Amino acid sequence: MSGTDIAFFLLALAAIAGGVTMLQLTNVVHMVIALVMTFLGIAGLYVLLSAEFVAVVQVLIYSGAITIIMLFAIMLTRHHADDKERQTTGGVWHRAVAAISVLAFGLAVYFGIRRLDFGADGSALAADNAREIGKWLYSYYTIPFEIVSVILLVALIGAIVLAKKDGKGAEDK
Amino acid sequence: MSFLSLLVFSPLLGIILLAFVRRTDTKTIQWLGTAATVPPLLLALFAFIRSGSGFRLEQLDESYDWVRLANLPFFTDAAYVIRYELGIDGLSLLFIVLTAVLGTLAAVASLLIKVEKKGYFMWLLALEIGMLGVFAAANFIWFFLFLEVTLVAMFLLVGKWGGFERERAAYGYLLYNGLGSALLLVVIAVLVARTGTANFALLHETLHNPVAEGQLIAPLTAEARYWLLGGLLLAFAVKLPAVPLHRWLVRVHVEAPPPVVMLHAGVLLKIATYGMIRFGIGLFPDEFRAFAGAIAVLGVINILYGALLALRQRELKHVLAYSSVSHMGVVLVGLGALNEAGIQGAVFQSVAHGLIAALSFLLVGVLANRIGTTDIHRLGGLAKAMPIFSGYLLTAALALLGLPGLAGFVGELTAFLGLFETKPALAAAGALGLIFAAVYSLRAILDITFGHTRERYESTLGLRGAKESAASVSEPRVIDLQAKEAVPAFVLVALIVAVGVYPQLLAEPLATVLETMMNGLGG
Amino acid sequence: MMNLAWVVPLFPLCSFALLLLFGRKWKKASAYVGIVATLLSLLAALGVLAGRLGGTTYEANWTWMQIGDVTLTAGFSVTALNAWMLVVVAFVSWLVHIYSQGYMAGDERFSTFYAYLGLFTFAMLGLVLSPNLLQAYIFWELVGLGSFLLIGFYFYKEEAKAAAKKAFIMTRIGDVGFFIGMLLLFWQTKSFDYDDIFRAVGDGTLSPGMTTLTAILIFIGAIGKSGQFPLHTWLPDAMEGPTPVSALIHAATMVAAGVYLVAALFPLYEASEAAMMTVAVIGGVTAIFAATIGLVQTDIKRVLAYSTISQLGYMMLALGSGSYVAAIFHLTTHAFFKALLFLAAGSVIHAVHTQNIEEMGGLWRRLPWTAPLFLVGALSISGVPLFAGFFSKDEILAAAWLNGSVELFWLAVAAALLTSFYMFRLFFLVFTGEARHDGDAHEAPMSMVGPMVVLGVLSVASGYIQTPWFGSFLGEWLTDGAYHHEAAPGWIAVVATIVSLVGILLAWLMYGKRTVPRDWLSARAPHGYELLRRHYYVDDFYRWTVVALVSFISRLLAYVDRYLVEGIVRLVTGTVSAAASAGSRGQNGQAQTYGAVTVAGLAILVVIFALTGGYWL
Amino acid sequence: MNDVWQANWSMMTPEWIVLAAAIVLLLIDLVMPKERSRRPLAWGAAAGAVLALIATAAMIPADPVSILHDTFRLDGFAKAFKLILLAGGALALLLVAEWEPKEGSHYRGEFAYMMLFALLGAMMTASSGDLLTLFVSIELLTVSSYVLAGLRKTATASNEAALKYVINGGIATAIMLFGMSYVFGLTGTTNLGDIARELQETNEPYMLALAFLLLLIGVSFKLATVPFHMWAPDVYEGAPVPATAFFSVVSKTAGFVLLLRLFVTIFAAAPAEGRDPSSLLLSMQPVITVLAGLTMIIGNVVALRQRSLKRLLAYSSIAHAGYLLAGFAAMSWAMIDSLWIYLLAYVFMNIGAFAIVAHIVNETGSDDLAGLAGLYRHRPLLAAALGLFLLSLAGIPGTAGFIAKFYLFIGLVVTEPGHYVLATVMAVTTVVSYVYYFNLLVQLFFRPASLAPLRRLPAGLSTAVVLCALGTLAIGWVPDLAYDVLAQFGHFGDFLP
Amino acid sequence: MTLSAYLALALILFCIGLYGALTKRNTVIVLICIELMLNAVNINFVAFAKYGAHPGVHGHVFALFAIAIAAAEAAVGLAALIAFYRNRKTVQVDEANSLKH
Repeated sequence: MSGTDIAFFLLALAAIAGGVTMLQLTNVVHMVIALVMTFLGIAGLYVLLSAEFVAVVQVLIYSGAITIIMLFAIMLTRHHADDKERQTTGGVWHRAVAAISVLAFGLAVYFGIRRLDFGADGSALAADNAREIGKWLYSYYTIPFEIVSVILLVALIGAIVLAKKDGKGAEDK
Repeated sequence: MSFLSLLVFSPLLGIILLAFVRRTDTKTIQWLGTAATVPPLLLALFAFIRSGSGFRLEQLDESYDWVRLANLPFFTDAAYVIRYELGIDGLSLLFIVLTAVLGTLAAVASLLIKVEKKGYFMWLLALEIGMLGVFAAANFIWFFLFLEVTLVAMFLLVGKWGGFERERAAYGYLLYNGLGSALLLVVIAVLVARTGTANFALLHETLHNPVAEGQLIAPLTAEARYWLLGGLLLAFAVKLPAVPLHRWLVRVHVEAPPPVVMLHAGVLLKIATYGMIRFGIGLFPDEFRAFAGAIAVLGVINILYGALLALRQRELKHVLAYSSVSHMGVVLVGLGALNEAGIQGAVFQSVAHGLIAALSFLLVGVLANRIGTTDIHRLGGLAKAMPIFSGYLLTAALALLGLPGLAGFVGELTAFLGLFETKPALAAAGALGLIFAAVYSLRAILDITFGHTRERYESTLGLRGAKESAASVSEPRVIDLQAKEAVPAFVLVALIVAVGVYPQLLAEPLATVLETMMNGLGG
Repeated sequence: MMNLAWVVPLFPLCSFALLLLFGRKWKKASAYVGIVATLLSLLAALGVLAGRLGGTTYEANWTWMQIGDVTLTAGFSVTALNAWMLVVVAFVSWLVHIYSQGYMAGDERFSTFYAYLGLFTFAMLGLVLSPNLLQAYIFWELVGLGSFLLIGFYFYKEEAKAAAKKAFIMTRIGDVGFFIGMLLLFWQTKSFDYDDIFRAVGDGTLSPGMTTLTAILIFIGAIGKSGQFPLHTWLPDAMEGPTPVSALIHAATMVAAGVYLVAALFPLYEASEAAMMTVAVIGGVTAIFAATIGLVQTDIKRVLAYSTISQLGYMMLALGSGSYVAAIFHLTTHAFFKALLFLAAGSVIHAVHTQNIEEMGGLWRRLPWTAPLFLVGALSISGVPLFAGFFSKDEILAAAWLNGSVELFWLAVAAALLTSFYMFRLFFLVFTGEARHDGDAHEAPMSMVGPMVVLGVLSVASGYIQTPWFGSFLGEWLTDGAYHHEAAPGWIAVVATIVSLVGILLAWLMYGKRTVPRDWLSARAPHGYELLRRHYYVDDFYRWTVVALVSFISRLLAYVDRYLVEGIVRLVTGTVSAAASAGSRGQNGQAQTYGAVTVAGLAILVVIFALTGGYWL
Repeated sequence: MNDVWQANWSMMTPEWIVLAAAIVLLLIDLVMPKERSRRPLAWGAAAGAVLALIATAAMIPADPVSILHDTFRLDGFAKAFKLILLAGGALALLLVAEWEPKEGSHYRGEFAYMMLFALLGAMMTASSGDLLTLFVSIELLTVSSYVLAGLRKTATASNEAALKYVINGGIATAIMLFGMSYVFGLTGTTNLGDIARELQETNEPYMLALAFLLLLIGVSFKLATVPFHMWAPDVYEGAPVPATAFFSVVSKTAGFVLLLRLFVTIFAAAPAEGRDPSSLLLSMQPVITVLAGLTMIIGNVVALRQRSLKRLLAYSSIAHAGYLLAGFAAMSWAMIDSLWIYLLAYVFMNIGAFAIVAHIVNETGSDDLAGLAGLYRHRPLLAAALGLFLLSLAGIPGTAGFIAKFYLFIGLVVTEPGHYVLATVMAVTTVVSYVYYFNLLVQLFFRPASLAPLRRLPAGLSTAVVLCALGTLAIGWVPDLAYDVLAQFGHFGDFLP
Repeated sequence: MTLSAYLALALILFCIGLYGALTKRNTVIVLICIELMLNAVNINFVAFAKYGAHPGVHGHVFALFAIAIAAAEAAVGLAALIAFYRNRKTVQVDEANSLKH
């Protein structure tokens, strides 16, 4: 067992543990924090997979940005939040159906991936993959890149439109 | 515009003109609505008379490019070209004349409609366009198109201008016939998809020509043909209607306004006959043989079932509804015989029942209008107050029970003549229906017109009489059939007698069609 | 003249049409239209008869309807039989038209009555002229229509309504037999023409079984129309119609149509032993059966009606015994004397306004014309020698004897005894003794008496066209000379005479002289008496069997229709609507439920795929 | 880098127009004084869409073009479906122009350009030959749609709709992306053509099939077909009517575009373990067939119980998605043609119906179907138009709906063996749909009129109604108008890269 | 380390996210679970970029796009949630049930 393997197991364990903990916790803030562990674990895995740039982005965006805005959202909406409140929806049936379906789905997929192997070792991935990614983005994937910029614009405007409290003056009009 | 298009679409002019008439101007509406049914009548009669003097109906065929469904390189130019095609032969001509005649008479009888007359006439004319189109169409798509026009028009006519349970009846009509049409559409789609044409003649040729078989776009196996024919027959069995798919008919007969029932019982049910002959026997003669026995049995069941149920009804409209079921059974009997006599009988019976049912419902309309009820148990002795009306009613009953010399007999005779050749025992069982027909029609009509004047409605009569002259309460007076009602009734009786006395009138146009059909059946 | 035979039925048809259109305007004058039309018919019929005397036949056909290669024709033919029938029918009809002028005077639907009479006469003449079965069937039914309309003439009476309906339906039952037989015959012989059918019978195209079957089926039609057992029950009820109608239709013409039909198809029947036997047995049974019922009836017209049934049974017996001539002979004489009896009965009813013989009596003096004429009729029907009935009945008895059916012969003899008994019971109760009714009874006007006188003469004279003494004119005429009178044993005539006289004597003892108490039978055999009075419970039997069965089935089907057929429809629509509401309830507004459904769907698809290894369906 | 500059960007004119219009409108909205009405923005957006439509039409004769390794493709397919998308978008924007926000909210200029952005996403979906571009494009549409659904900010229903849309959309996106990741992993490329070629040699049919199912479920969210249909009624009901019209037409069209692009290109020639080893798509046909059948049944049956017009049309749109999916499941030569015709007809009949519903909602403040009662009395023409749309939706001949549905039927039965069961299900459920469509007709024509007559239709709605009615009638009576356009695309012979 | 290990991990995380998204009551958590699902997918992409059929950095690009879109979705989702919260004063997803049937 090599060092990478050990690292993989630790990181995977962290990621899964974060997820499972999240499912078990009752406090919303704790849940988010638990997921940060997962996100960080995933970032570590990206490093193992020679995707340093993605790992950095992962840390910045998920462990950072998204977690923060989620926490903000929780704070913003946390007027009567009560930790003792029920944290899961629906009845037993709903959860059972969800669990069984998810489990069945997972098993079936696992059956497919358990020995999936293309024999590639991925050594060809350049160490400076940020540059490589840049090249791809600005040549091959120019168009989707532009579209994503539009999406972000839309998300920006949309978030403002939806979240902004309409001023009194506007409502009077 | 060509002759047939003119014939089919001429009521459209009426619809357009009606749109500009004020809603309250009922006189103009009635006048215009009736007048709009005259052009098709004249044109149809013209064609009928011309065809009698050796005019070849094929000359009337029309065909224009309409739509090209697929333009793929691996299809021939003709494939999937759906054309606007009209064309008639003797068979369609008979039904067109029937439609045109009943259309005008129903428009005249619509005097009794009091509410929303404008919309009523617009839809009535639309219904007539649909019915004429169904018989004039020379291709499946247009046949279906016109068929659905009748579906929508009938739904609205029944649902808006019908009796107390009109909407239920309208929905019943819609669902049963919609299902029939849907099934028909699937069959049409299969035929069009696999042959690349919707034209009757081309389809006929393609389906029967072994050389063309190879040119089908996708194969039509022998088994598939049975399924297709089964689908067709089932679709038309709903429209006929065959027991046990008849419940909608009963409701429509009872709830729809009588002039609409004139057209419904008179023409719409006959689309089933037409369809079964034209498509069933016309396109799948060999396969039809396999179904013939079942059809004949179903026909006999229809006859007896309808007749036995008609025996028990206390509502005249119900009696007539079940009698329609019974009479349409004769059509099935004729088709099940699958010989010339049988097919001819099916057509005759359709025309005859069309006329008779129209007469019956014309009179039912008058009865409902005058007395306010058509409940047999509440009526009686009407012949005293309304002798002329009662005379017509009696004639209708006699026609219903198939009295020789009237149209109904000719249909029953020919149909049974056909079945006696192929399945005598079954035919004999069906002939028992003749007895029941006598029982139910006489029971219903005699209970209304003969016997004592019932107390229950005497007051109605008295009341009505009292309005006119307060002194004559003791002698109830109801207005007898008036001239504007008597004229359509008389025309119908005259036609019923004409067909009954000289059926060759109908047989002549049919002769060539039958011959072709019998060739298809292999002698 | 014979090529114009088609005009014979045309006159009454014109009368019908004219009266229907203008009758209300013409009122009284309507009678003359009818009388003139039938007179013209009669004259034309006589012309045809005269032409036929020349010995030629005539047939003409037109296309009625084409079915593929088959052409159904309509036309007329003149044979000895129908030329003779034309005259009989037209003649009786004419007399009844005249008689009705008096009888129906004052009825507000006077013209309608004449219109109906015209329709009936047209149909009857048309039936007689038909050269083929189909046309015969058409007129056969039209005759039924005429009868129906006339029975129901007093439409406001519930009894008339019921009687009319019953008459139509009972005869319809027979007609369906006719219909089936006719159509079967058509496919066997490819024709409806009598001649073609006879040819097929002759050359064996028609198998013996089919011959018997079709003959019996057609005979069912005759049973219905001629009021034979077991379809006779309508005929007594039909007496609800006006009396001239009873005379014309239910005595002289229509009811004889059954006999005529069998006679017209005689070669078909002759070819089948079984069919002949059936006809004979039905005829014989009906003769005695109806006669016994006639013994106890109290309605004057009903007695006559049962007597008609009985006499028609005689005719059938004659046909079944192979004596076609005897049947037609009896048909003719019966037409005259029974018409006479009915008209006379009508005259009595006209005078006393009741039909119950218990309320009559002592009318001999009050009705100086009617009473003797009735007596003539009664003597004739009773078979008293020298009256027409004697000869024709004798001929039938002889035929039955010669045919070897001894049982039927004695049955007929017994029926003859009963006939003379109940006829004279009637006579004595109505015309002798003290008057049991109040009010004045006046003799009828001349328009009524006149036809009765003519019929009275014929009730005697018509017997002499076929007698053992002067020669068998009728027989030779009907068979184109081939007829030869088979010598019947002389004792038959003697027995017949004795029997009829005994019957009269008994009636006199019981009702005239009253030495035998009237309740002799009812006292001694109350059950038997009741049995007869209730017409052997045939009507009740039908009510409790056939009617009940049909009613049961139709009630059953009504339930099937309402609950099973509609139930299935309801089930389907109910299922759809339940599915709709379930689906709608499943849409519970929970976003996560929607997701869960999706994931469950995904899982199902994936698992099925994983388990089946991709082999779907 | 050179590729970027040498590419034939003029082929993206319609997209540029839409994007430019959106940006310009956005800027105008920003600088416009607060008190000015934003309605003209919607007219401007509609004009932009029409302009783009004209530009697309002008490019019909052009040869197929591929920019940057198929990340943008302008083939017949793209042009054909862009026509529908733009027509639907333009018509929906006409509805936006007459939108009357209720419950104290005010008209929002964002509505117009958000819809343009969504339209842009849809158009890009039609034009992409690359997995990544497809994903990003459809996400542009989806994210914009979330915003559109929530635009009635003060209405709880609208908030709820947006929320449900986001949650279900997120799950769908994740599932689809999961599927895409396997497709990507098995092939190592995002170009659809390359993927197809790679897949022909793959020896992982099981994983491929799993990817197929994941993608199918993901896409079924956009199509609103079983099993991912349940969000649609809630979102359709809660969203503003013009947005609902947009979702039911443009989003659905985009979904089918995605379906065709992805599945036909990638899976048609991929190996499978199923009944047809040569084609995964064909061996998965039964799955699609079952889903299509279920969609038709559920959509039509549940619609029977709806009283809300928007909800009813939502279920009806599920049902129509079922019909379309059935057309796809048939996989006949008529597949793309018949879907195109159907979607075209659907644009006209559905937006027409929504335009009138929008008016009813504007006027009465409620979308209960009783609001239609007696419309015929006061506004006979409007009632007649709605009647026409409903008949067309029901597939009655003489309308576009029939022609379209008939072509679907042809597709279903022309294959060997034919999909007779599916055709029958389609026929029968169509009859079920008669009940609720005719129930609206009953309201229109039979019921007594309500007291207050509706105002006249405002300009935007009346334009939309007239155009839709014309379209519905034209395709119904002169179908060659549509078929001739279709023929221009050469039956999509250049569809596969 | 083999490909399948990464894929299995991704699958587990995807399933956890999916289960959480279907059962958690707090909308924020539901949204974050969706993020987790997308993250799991990204592991797939990155793993395939290294061990897939044609290893290459375009797998990373796909993952980056996915992250961007996930962020956009999260933003809009939270905005929608805040709008909802403003009107209903709750963030529990099962209380968003006024639209149904």
